[in-house]
Amino acid sequence: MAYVSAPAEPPFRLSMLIYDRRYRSLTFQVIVFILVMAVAWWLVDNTITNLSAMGKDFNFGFLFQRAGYDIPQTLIPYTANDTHFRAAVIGLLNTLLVSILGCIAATVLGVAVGVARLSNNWLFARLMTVYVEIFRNMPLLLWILIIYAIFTEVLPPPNAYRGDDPAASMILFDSVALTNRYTSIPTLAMTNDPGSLDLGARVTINWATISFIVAILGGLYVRRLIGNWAQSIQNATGSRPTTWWMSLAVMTIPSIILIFFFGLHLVPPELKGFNFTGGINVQNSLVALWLALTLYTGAFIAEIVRAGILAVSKGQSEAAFALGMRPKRTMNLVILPQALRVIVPPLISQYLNLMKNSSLAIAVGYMDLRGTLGGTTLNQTGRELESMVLMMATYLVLSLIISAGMNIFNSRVKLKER
Amino acid sequence: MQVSDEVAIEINAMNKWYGTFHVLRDINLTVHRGERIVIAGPSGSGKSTLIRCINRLEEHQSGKIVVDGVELTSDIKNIDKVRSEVGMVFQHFNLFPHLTILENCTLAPIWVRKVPKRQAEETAMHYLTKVKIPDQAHKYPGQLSGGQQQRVAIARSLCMKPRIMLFDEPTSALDPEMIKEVLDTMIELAEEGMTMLCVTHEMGFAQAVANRVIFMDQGQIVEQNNPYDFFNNPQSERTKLFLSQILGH
Amino acid sequence: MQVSDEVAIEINAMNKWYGTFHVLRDINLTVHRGERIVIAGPSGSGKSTLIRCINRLEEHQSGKIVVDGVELTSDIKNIDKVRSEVGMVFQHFNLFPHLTILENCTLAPIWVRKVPKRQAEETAMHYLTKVKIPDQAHKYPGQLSGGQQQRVAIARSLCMKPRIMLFDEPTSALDPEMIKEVLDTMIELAEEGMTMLCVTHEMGFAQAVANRVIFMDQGQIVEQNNPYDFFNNPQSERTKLFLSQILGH
Amino acid sequence: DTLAEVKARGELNCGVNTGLAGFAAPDASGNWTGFDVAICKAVAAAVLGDPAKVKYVPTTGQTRFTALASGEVDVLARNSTWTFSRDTDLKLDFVGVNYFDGQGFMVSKDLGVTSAKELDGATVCIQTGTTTELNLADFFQANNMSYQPVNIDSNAEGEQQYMAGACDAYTTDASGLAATRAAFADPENHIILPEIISKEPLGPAVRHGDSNWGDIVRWTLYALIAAEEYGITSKNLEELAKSSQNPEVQRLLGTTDDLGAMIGLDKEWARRAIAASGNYGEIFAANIGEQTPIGLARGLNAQWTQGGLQYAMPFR
Amino acid sequence: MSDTHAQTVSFVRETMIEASPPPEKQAGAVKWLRENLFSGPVNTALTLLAILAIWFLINHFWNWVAHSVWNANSLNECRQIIRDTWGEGSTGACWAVIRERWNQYTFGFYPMDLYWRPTMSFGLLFVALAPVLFSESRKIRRIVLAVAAVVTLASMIQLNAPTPWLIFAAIVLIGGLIISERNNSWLLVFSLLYPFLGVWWLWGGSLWGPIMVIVGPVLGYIAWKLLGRISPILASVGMIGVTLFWWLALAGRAARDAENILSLAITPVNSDRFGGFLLSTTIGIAAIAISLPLGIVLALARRSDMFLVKSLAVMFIEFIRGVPLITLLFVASLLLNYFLPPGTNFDIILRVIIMVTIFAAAYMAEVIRGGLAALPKGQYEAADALGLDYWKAQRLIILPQALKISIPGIVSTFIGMFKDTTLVTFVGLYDPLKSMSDAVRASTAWKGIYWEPYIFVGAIFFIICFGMSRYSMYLERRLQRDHR
Ligand SMILES: Nc1ncnc2c1ncn2[C@@H]1O[C@H](COP(=O)(O)OP(=O)(O)OP(=O)(O)O)[C@@H](O)[C@H]1O
Ligand SMILES: Nc1ncnc2c1ncn2[C@@H]1O[C@H](COP(=O)(O)OP(=O)(O)OP(=O)(O)O)[C@@H](O)[C@H]1O
Ligand SMILES: [Mg+2]
Ligand SMILES: [Mg+2]
Repeated sequence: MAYVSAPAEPPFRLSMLIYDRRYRSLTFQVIVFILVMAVAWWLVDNTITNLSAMGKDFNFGFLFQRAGYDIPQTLIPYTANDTHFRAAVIGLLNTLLVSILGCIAATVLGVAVGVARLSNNWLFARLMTVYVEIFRNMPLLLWILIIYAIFTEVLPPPNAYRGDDPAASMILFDSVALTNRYTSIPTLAMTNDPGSLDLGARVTINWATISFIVAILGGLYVRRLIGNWAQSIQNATGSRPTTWWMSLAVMTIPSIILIFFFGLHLVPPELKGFNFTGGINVQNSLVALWLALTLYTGAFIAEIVRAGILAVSKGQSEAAFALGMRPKRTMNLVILPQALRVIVPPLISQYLNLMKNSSLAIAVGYMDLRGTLGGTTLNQTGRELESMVLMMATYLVLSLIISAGMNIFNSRVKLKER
Repeated sequence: MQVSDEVAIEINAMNKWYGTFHVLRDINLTVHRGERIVIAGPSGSGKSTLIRCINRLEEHQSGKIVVDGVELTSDIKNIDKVRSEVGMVFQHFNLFPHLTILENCTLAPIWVRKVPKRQAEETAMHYLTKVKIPDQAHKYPGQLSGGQQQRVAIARSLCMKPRIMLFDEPTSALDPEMIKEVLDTMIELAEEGMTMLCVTHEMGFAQAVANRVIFMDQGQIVEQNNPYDFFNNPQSERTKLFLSQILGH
Repeated sequence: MQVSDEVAIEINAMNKWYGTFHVLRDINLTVHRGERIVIAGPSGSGKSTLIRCINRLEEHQSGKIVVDGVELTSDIKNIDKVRSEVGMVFQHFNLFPHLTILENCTLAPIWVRKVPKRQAEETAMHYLTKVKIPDQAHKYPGQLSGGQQQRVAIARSLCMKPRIMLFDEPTSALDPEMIKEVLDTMIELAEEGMTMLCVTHEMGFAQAVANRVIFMDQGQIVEQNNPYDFFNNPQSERTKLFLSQILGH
Repeated sequence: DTLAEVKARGELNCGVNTGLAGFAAPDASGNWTGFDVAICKAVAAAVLGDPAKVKYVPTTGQTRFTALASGEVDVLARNSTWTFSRDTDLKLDFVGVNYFDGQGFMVSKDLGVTSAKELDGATVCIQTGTTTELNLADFFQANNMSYQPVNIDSNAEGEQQYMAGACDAYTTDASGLAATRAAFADPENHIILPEIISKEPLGPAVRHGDSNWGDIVRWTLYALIAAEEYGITSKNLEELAKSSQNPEVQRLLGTTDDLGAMIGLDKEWARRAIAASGNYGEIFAANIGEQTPIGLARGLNAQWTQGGLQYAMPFR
Repeated sequence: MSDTHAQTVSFVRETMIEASPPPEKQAGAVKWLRENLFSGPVNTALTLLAILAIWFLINHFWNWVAHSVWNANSLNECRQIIRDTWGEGSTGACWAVIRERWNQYTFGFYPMDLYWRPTMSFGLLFVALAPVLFSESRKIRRIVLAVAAVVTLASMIQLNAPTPWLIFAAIVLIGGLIISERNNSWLLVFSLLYPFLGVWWLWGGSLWGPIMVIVGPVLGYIAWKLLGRISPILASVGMIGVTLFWWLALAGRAARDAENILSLAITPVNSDRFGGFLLSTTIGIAAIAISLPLGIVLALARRSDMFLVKSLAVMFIEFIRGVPLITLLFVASLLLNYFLPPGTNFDIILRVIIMVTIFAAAYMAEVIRGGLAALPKGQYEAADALGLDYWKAQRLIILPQALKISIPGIVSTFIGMFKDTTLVTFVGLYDPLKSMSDAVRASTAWKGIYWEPYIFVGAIFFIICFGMSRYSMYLERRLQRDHR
């Protein structure tokens, strides 16, 4: 047998930087690193030169100067005398508000439409297809503009509610006024106001609100206990007791008690002066943006839901049928849990898109983060570099939080494989 | 291995179409309780379709199928009754990947048969022991080998305590080493007297356990016979051709 | 079927880990030019890994592998040299589905060996004729049966004019009807004196063509012998157990 | 050095409004006309010798200053108010005032409002990123009144909202209001309230730090104003250049002294600037004057000799 | 066991039964209705609901659509006509605005006598795309090219294109058609040249500019070939160095000198004249063309096992995907000049294209990464085993397959990006949707017209995007059928 004697480990030669697998990637990475650093340095250097040429600096001090402008709709108190920082926070809260509302509504709509598209009702399924295709294939901006235009052009101005023989009248037992500026809905008032909890920075939260939150969370907790109890009965005897009325009771009764305790009642808006007062005026810019985001994203979600359900192989439902399970059970126990794994990741990236798309608020003058920090503040202070950096960083952080949530979900539901 | 006189499945002049494609033609078949029938035939001959008609995964359009005394019509109650009497094992196992092995086995007993969970789990463990994988009960299907998965699928069906078992090529998606373990399980089942209909190309299995081998071609039953005669003395030309191919190498 | 004294592959005290899992342990193996070696062993014993180390699809961590006088280190030039001398056929064929059969066969000669296209096509047709599918040259892999695909895969490797061929369970993904045609091709190749290492469970093949059968278990070579003695007179307990399983049903 | 850049480029980048009738708006074939546009043309004529060598960059209230600061435009001839912080903190230099304006309110007649003081609780449409936004907040705060702002992005959108009744009042510079109102189908149904709540001196701006370029734009503007004062019009320009005995006119038109050399231009720069679209008065009359649909009176913008505020520094 | 055999009745079928047609109740319209619309109470309710919705829509919009006016010079005139024709108080659509301003919606403020240039560029685009997009089917290619040829030439004649250019376009279109019949991949030469020609046709000016840009890589390639004999590293550095040096230092001057020697200039058109769908398609097509290769590079980088390369790719992709496109556009319009050397100032459309491209590339990278991940490992191994190196394996084996798998994702990224071109309105460009409609409404004649422009622009977007998505579905199905 011929035996090839073992040569010693070859000494390092320069050519190994290219020809040896171990070193080659290192070489390449070092080159890439140097290039990237060079470009980065070049950009930063240019920026410094440009800033100093203009006599500007990079300084976030402007955030604590007086903002001086008003914002139509805020979640926490704000006046023109507040700082730009508070204005930015208002904008961020507004972004979050429309995003969260949009996500919820789009999910509901998308799931309904997605399931409807699979329905064996030919006409209904087609109608849903038309909706999906129309909304997916036209720009979101168009929908925002159209819906906003519908609001301003079709709805009556508050003036139309005036006079003895008004051209328009309030709906829902004279409690809601739809105008081309806002939707005026009744406020909640209390006869026994328990006062508010001061969270600092002029943010307060009413004790009654806290009690309701506690009551609802408590209700949810008790409902879960009831569910567990029903499950244990089922485990023991095989049949599951009816519990929906118990759940209903624990969910509603504490709240009803609280309503009476605080003397909660609705105060409908009233037309006073130029506008409706006394109610909550939800700006049309918010509603239109919300509706447009919902309809647009809903169409995408519908596709995701449909694909997710179709992705569960036919074999799964056949296996369940062969075991004697009914279609509804099969859906709940076999199809949906599997479909969700497919649906949730793209669903969350739709949420991400919706959040980012909410920056189109600019088209309707809704004051979101881009409208305040990236809009008026930027413009009034001339701090475009700082404002843009801060704004992009905020969006980035929001996105990363959402994707982190998605990753956690993915790793939790990942199917175990060999 | 007794075959009783009692009729388990009775198929009478049954026809089925997919659209305009006549997939099953004039099928007549009587299966007695305790009988073990192997169905063979070339690909596309309608074997799977036949077996799937028996628990109404497919609808037939004419003729009659009576399972355990219950006729299969579009009456949902009858279908439910038949399905809970008839277990089915698929070529691709079709385990529920999101549930553990144990949950796979207890799901239907709990929700369909309304068996208490504890009891369902005991039954499940019993059958899992029988198919020799009690220690995998808390793993997920994806973590098992193909052979193990197919055995779980058999156990899952058995947990519903069916009186008839249908197998649709249970070993054809398996590696050669795993075929044996699944066939062993099926043989054991056969020895306990379960009524079985099995579509398979494993001729060794057919010879070992079947009472009857049915040969299908183009949607029809072309030949039925006991295994010995079927293999050694096939009557029709088609059967001969088929056997020469399948036993060729 | 001559075996020369020249050494084709020399593996010396080779070890390989996947992370902390010691998958190949102290492998010593010398393959002479013209030798035909069959590697057998239970699933997970490291057969595929061994074979994949030989053309550096996997990196080994200690010991030495010398192929055709070229030692496999992380030097890319050596790796390229070895790979163009060593052909490999996979269990799942791994044909390129977006290229026709002919393009599959000419791709590497053209781009790696820099053979003119015309000439590469001639060579390809020559080998396709050899594996008996010259008429399929302009079809896509997806249009062929598994057996045909595997033969194309063999032809594709041959087009690089390798001096050594590695086979990793070339028939185990095939339907029973198709195994024979692939084995025939391999036997023909063996008869022409190609150096071959073949992981397979086809014991008939091993008996027919192998000079040596190597039995692996748990990452080690447990037994090597000529086929006759290997099958009829296995030495180790594990080999006996394995043979009983594989030849069992 | 902006002058060299412009010359090298052969084109002046001029920041204008995205569309405000009378001040700057593209017509159907994309030709820009208007009061602000005339400044661009004059500067281009002075610097490059051809009033057509202008690239108009439409800017919104939000993008205008950055466009200037970042060098995207060389001069911003867009109704922008000269304020302390803009002049100092934003690193702009306002070179003069081409229109003395003030912020006002427009309301529909049937609202029955005659004074801005009666607007308590009203909904007001306002362009974001403008000084009007700040003035508005200050005005209502000072008068202890409340209001609901409706933020809009462009004048076109403001008109839409206002006409649909989505706001009770529209506020912007009085000139802008007039221009907007003029374009309505029923101008008589809308009134501009008498209160002018702020001083809005509008003028072209350039980047801070390039005073030579600033000088060119400033003196081009003054050349237009002075031309009106001396009675130089686009019609009699050539004639006066030859015949005028007035030393000031001679200096301005470059027949005697070479003022242009001091700002890096040739002798006849001012002559070309005036020739581009006429003197200040002609420009005013042609774009926003009483004969136009906009119908603005000269008012504060009359020559100082006529009791107005337009006053060109002496050419000497 | 043998006793059981006694019960078996041996059966052999002697005659085969012919297939018969399905029984009658399997077909028929009534059955269809019953099965698809009224198969249960829920189903019936849904059907009624759907009918109600359709009726509501028709009821509300039918009149408006039916009362369309196509010939008028202003909105008031339109309304007058509607009132006169259909009576007081009736409403109707005034499409006259589209009829009067269609050219603005299509070409923006592009000089009217040069309309033929964008038209020609667009028509020839199909020739450039033929080898890339329609390579799958000869028939489709034939149809697309023939239609493009006829429509382009007809429109050019209509738009008074000068005769030499008309002849040129005819040669390219018909030549493309003929060449594509014989050997489609020859057209790739035109595809490679098209970007430069397209830029030249759209923006005008001297052809020497684009030529000098092309010269850069050519010189780089020569440098690479020469230095490649010495050392590959030197070759790569040399190639990049030479190309950049040419572009930055010499190209401009060379173009000017060449122009002085031999003038190849056509009337220049400024970026500020671009608007409407011309702007959208310019941005869209440019961004599509660049984002695909960029996305591939990013995807490969993200899958690389080199830590640094991978992390840089991840950071870049996640950053771009984490911020709204609007903010990137604002960066393009507000901040880009901060990052560049003092005094650089380049076209806003170019800046927007860069940002949209980067944005699309990040999404593209993720789509392609999905395609790469979906490829079975065996493909990589087979390529390795055949001795193909990394780049060859990627180019010949991996990418062709990964891109095909990713087609649906790629196309939906394209669609998304095309729709997003409307956002350029926020940096002051005249997109067809908002800015252009605002501009139209700014004129006294059309003040107050909303729905018609929106519907018109929306319909065009719908046709294009829907068409693209259908085409991708067709391709997907076709690819599934082929090779399989
Ligand atoms: N859902 C369906 N719609 C239309 N045709 C079908 C459908 N399912 C099966 N077929 C057709 O019916 C015929 C019989 O199919 P079946 O699956 O019963 O054959 P098989 O004998 O089980 O074949 P194999 O051995 O390949 O499983 C085949 O030609 C098949 O193509
Ligand atoms: N990339 C990998 N990373 C970690 N472990 C691996 C990897 N590839 C294989 N293994 C493990 O290494 C062991 C040997 O694998 P190998 O594929 O060589 O076995 P084999 O003998 O070819 O088995 P089979 O007959 O199933 O193909 C197995 O336990 C396998 O799980
Ligand atoms: Mg079948
Ligand atoms: Mg293996």
